[in-house]
Amino acid sequence: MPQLPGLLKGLGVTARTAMRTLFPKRGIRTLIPAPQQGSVTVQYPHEKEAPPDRARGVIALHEENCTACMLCSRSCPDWCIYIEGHKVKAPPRRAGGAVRSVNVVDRFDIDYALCMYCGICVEVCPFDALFWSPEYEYSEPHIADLLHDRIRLSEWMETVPEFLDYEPGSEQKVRKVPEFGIDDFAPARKLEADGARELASGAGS
Amino acid sequence: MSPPPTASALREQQAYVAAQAADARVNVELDTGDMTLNIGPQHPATHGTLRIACQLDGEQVISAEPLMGYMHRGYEKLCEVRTYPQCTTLINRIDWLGSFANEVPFILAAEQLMGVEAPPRAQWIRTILFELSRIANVSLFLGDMGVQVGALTPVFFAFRDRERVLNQIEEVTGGRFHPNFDRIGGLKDDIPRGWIAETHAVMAKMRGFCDEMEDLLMGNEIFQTRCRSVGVIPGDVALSYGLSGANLRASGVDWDLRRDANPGLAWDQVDWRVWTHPDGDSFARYWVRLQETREATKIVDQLLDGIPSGPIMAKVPRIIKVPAGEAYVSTENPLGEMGYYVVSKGGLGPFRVKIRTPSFSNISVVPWVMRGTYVPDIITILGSLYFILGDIDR
Amino acid sequence: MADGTGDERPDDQMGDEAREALAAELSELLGDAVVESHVEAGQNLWLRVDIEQWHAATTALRDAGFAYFGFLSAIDWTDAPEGRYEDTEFDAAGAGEDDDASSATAEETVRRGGGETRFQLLAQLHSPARHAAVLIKADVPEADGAPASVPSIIDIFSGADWHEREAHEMFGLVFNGHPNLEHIYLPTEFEGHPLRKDFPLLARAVKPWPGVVDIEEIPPELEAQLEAEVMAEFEASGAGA
Amino acid sequence: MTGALGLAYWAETSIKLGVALIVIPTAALMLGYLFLLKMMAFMQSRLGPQDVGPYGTLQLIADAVKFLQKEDIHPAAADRRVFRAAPVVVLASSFLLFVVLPTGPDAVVENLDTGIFYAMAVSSLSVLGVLMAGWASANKYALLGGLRAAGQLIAYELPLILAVMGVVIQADSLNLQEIVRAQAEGEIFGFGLIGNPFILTQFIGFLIFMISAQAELTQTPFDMPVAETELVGGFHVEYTGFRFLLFFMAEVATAFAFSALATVMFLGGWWIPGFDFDAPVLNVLGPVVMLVKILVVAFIIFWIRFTYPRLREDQLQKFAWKVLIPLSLANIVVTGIFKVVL
Repeated sequence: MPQLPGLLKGLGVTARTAMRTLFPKRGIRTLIPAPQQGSVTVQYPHEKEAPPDRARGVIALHEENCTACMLCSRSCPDWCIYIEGHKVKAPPRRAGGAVRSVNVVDRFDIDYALCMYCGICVEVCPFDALFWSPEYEYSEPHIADLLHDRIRLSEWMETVPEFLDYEPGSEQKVRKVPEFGIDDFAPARKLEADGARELASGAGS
Repeated sequence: MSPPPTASALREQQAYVAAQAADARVNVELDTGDMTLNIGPQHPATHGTLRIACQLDGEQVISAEPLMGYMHRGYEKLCEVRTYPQCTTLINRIDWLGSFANEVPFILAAEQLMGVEAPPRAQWIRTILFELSRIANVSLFLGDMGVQVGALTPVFFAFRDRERVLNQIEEVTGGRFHPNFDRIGGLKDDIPRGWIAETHAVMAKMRGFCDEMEDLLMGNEIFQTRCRSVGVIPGDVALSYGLSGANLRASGVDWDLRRDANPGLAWDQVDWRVWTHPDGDSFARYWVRLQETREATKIVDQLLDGIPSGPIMAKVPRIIKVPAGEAYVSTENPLGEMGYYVVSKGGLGPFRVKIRTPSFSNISVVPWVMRGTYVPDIITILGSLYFILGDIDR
Repeated sequence: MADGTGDERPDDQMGDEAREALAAELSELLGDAVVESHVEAGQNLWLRVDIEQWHAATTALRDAGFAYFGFLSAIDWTDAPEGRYEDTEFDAAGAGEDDDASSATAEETVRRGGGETRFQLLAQLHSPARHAAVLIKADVPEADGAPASVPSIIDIFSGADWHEREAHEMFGLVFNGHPNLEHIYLPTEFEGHPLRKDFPLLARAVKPWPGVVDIEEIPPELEAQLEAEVMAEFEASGAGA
Repeated sequence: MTGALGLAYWAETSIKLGVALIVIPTAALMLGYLFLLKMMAFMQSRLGPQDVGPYGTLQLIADAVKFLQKEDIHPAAADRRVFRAAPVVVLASSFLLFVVLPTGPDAVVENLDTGIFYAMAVSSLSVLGVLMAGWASANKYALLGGLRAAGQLIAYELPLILAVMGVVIQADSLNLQEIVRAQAEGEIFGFGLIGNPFILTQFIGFLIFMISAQAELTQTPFDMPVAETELVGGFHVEYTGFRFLLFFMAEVATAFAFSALATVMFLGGWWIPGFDFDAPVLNVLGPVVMLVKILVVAFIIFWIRFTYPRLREDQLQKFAWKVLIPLSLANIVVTGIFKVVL
């Protein structure tokens, strides 16, 4: 039957925690109650928790780098990436060059209602077109709205943090996140402005 | 260090059984009918959707039969239609509280079939993350056990301090619960700068958490009254049912795969010990887990100081094809022995994956151990056996 | 502490020689029950026993110290007709890189002690005292298109109960002597045995694989014309100068 | 009886009724907010409610409004009339407790001569309501909870009453006012400045009273009838909305009433050292002093609730019959001997 020590120790633990929560400050200010600092909870809608930089929150698409190679779509375990693309002919980069054949992404959708956030797509991408962003506030009242199209995915690029430095002893190279500006939305339009063509005039439709 | 537990358990258990038999006789004389009580599928003590159909005589359990499958996701079938890298995504979700530890035996099995060995740095980081997920997983148990026996506060402490460990895991892997960080031949990435120091600090905090749990819960006489001599599983029964992990060690069987069948991780590089307890009751299981959490923090501390430098990925082809063969690798996961029997026919994905999950075997002892206990004991025993539903149902 | 055993670590981790010796010892112990044994270097010890002797072999192993029940399961060795439900061409491209893989498979699996019949039963037993594990297998013959019933080992290892129920519902194996051979995960009225390879995975069958789409090419007959037009425009714009 | 204020019977009665109707919900809200919400949160490194009102003070009112909006659901198989009556019985029991609590020389609803006897009697009434709820819900969990409550009644009611006996013997009265007076006018070895709070002489009685009160209130470690993790709420598992609110209010209000009883019997009640016992000013200061003491006692009750795990029903019985009852009997004997000798 109960003896005192264990029971009293338990009361001590809860009391100590309450004191630490209520009066977290040290020194002379110990007497000022500041539960806001003492508690470990985050008052979510009022303040936002910052996940680590590597957190897999949402996938961002750098469309300029995407060649619609389908690797991500094919390696996705959930079949939640939908890509469509077509080829265009673009003028050479400099005088004397040959006409380039460029892949243009028509559709790049990720269905976050299906996504399991495994990151395989980001990993297999050979052209640095997909990145993880720690952003997490994109819940939707309608499940269909969780399908992010390429514009929405490109918008996430702004929230992609720089890659972290490694601990000493590592042989990994720190990668770079490509610069991303407002011009980088819909690179197909930029290509078109440069004179790229997808169908010969007169041959279309 | 905690007081050494004394093993008067058997004598107490006999007295307990005798008292119960006396109760039963009284009940027969009064002809009180049996009552079927369904605990679950939605019940706070079943951590998910386990259902236990109990036949009760008053508050005494005549029989208890776990009925499961409410969360069966068919991972063994799903793995057959996935490639090896895709499988780890699923495997993360088996025991969702210690996800990283789930990946390791599967990846090791695949590596064994391919004849690849991860570089030492990867092995060490693997071991660190493995032990971190053990701490994250078991620390939740340490608090949750309090809720099972009616104490509200410990579980909040557990959530509070587990979050620190999860943060460390997330800082490396990018996922709090589903790291998906282990790759055939190594790891996805290296650890970020400053992480080692932070983790040392977190480990110190976790040791503080263990002390707190010892004062708040384990040392509490009411807790001991509730747990001692409740749900006694002798060692031979535990072996026969295939119990593993702390449940087995709490029954006095000195068996830890980290020491006894180390499949190549860095556990043999550091100094640690296996804790056992002779009693085999609910308290013993709690005690062993508490000691193991402490031990794990020490393992992590030692490993952090000795991470070798070098690459984190062995040379593997970009498209992973595993040669034909079979391999069974099991590791000492937070819940017990988790093993993968991987059969390959040389394709991109496994031909058959048998997932040996600890909780499935651990819970299979329930009908045996519940007989003759009281309704509150059901909860104590379930809590102390510690299962994750995803780990039972897969 | 009095209750924890010491931290002396067995220095072995079960070397291959020990495994070979164990294989020989167990083969002798089990006598003609053993069809074959195989030691995979640095890994595991497989013993393939005659299905008729399954119960006897398990008993003998238990008595020989292998008292810790690991798991029991089965394998269906046929190939799934649908593969991975992905584009067959794409799948084949991955598999086709070394053609001898498939022929090696058959040989390999037989060597590992199995695969002569469609279904195979396997169980893992540990010996905590010897720090050793053994994986026993048995081929389950088929009769009238259904696997023959196999002896239950629930009286030897109580833990085999649920594992046998699982194997029963997933593969349709029938365990003689099991008192309660009912579905464990699946609803009682569920028909079929999901882990058999011919059981379709509906989740994959109902949705087309998005990876089957390929990039839309420029029609070859237009390619030259298009190229010329682009070049002409490029030069006209003065960039070519 | 005409009160000290010299008012007519009807006026005094309506004032008392009004005060009681305000005091009881306020008391429940105050304890609920201070201890159930805030103190528990701090003990668990949390903040507790923050959004409704300053520092979340109005949270419980918001909760009450939420409960009132909910649909009144009965289980199909429930015994409806009993089901509906049960929470009212439980709440009535705690309302009736407030009747005899003295908070000043005249600030008492009804100064019964058998006050303590009455309090013990009506407090056991709540178990009847719990049993009704458990039976009428047609739910196995609720039934188990109700039966546990009934079993618990026998276990803790006896030590509770026996603990009070010591006080009654020492004060020579069953009247709660007289018990306060006995403490106020008592002396500790001739030192009469702070009177003689019975906690000093009846310390064992106080401990037993607190332990039994914990059981009466179904607070951890004796909350087996509720037992969220076993019986998912026990007797009130089928209650929603308004009726659940009644249970909740009754629980917290009874906690308040029992803290008040402990205050009156062991901590000197409303009397302030240095004042004349009948000084009219104590009608104003008395309730304040009472409130402070009540909060201290309630703090202990809730502190234990948030810290301890729960016992098993048979362990409670064992504890009650083998420890509490012999101890309280011994306490009575010792008190009796001292009473006779001194």
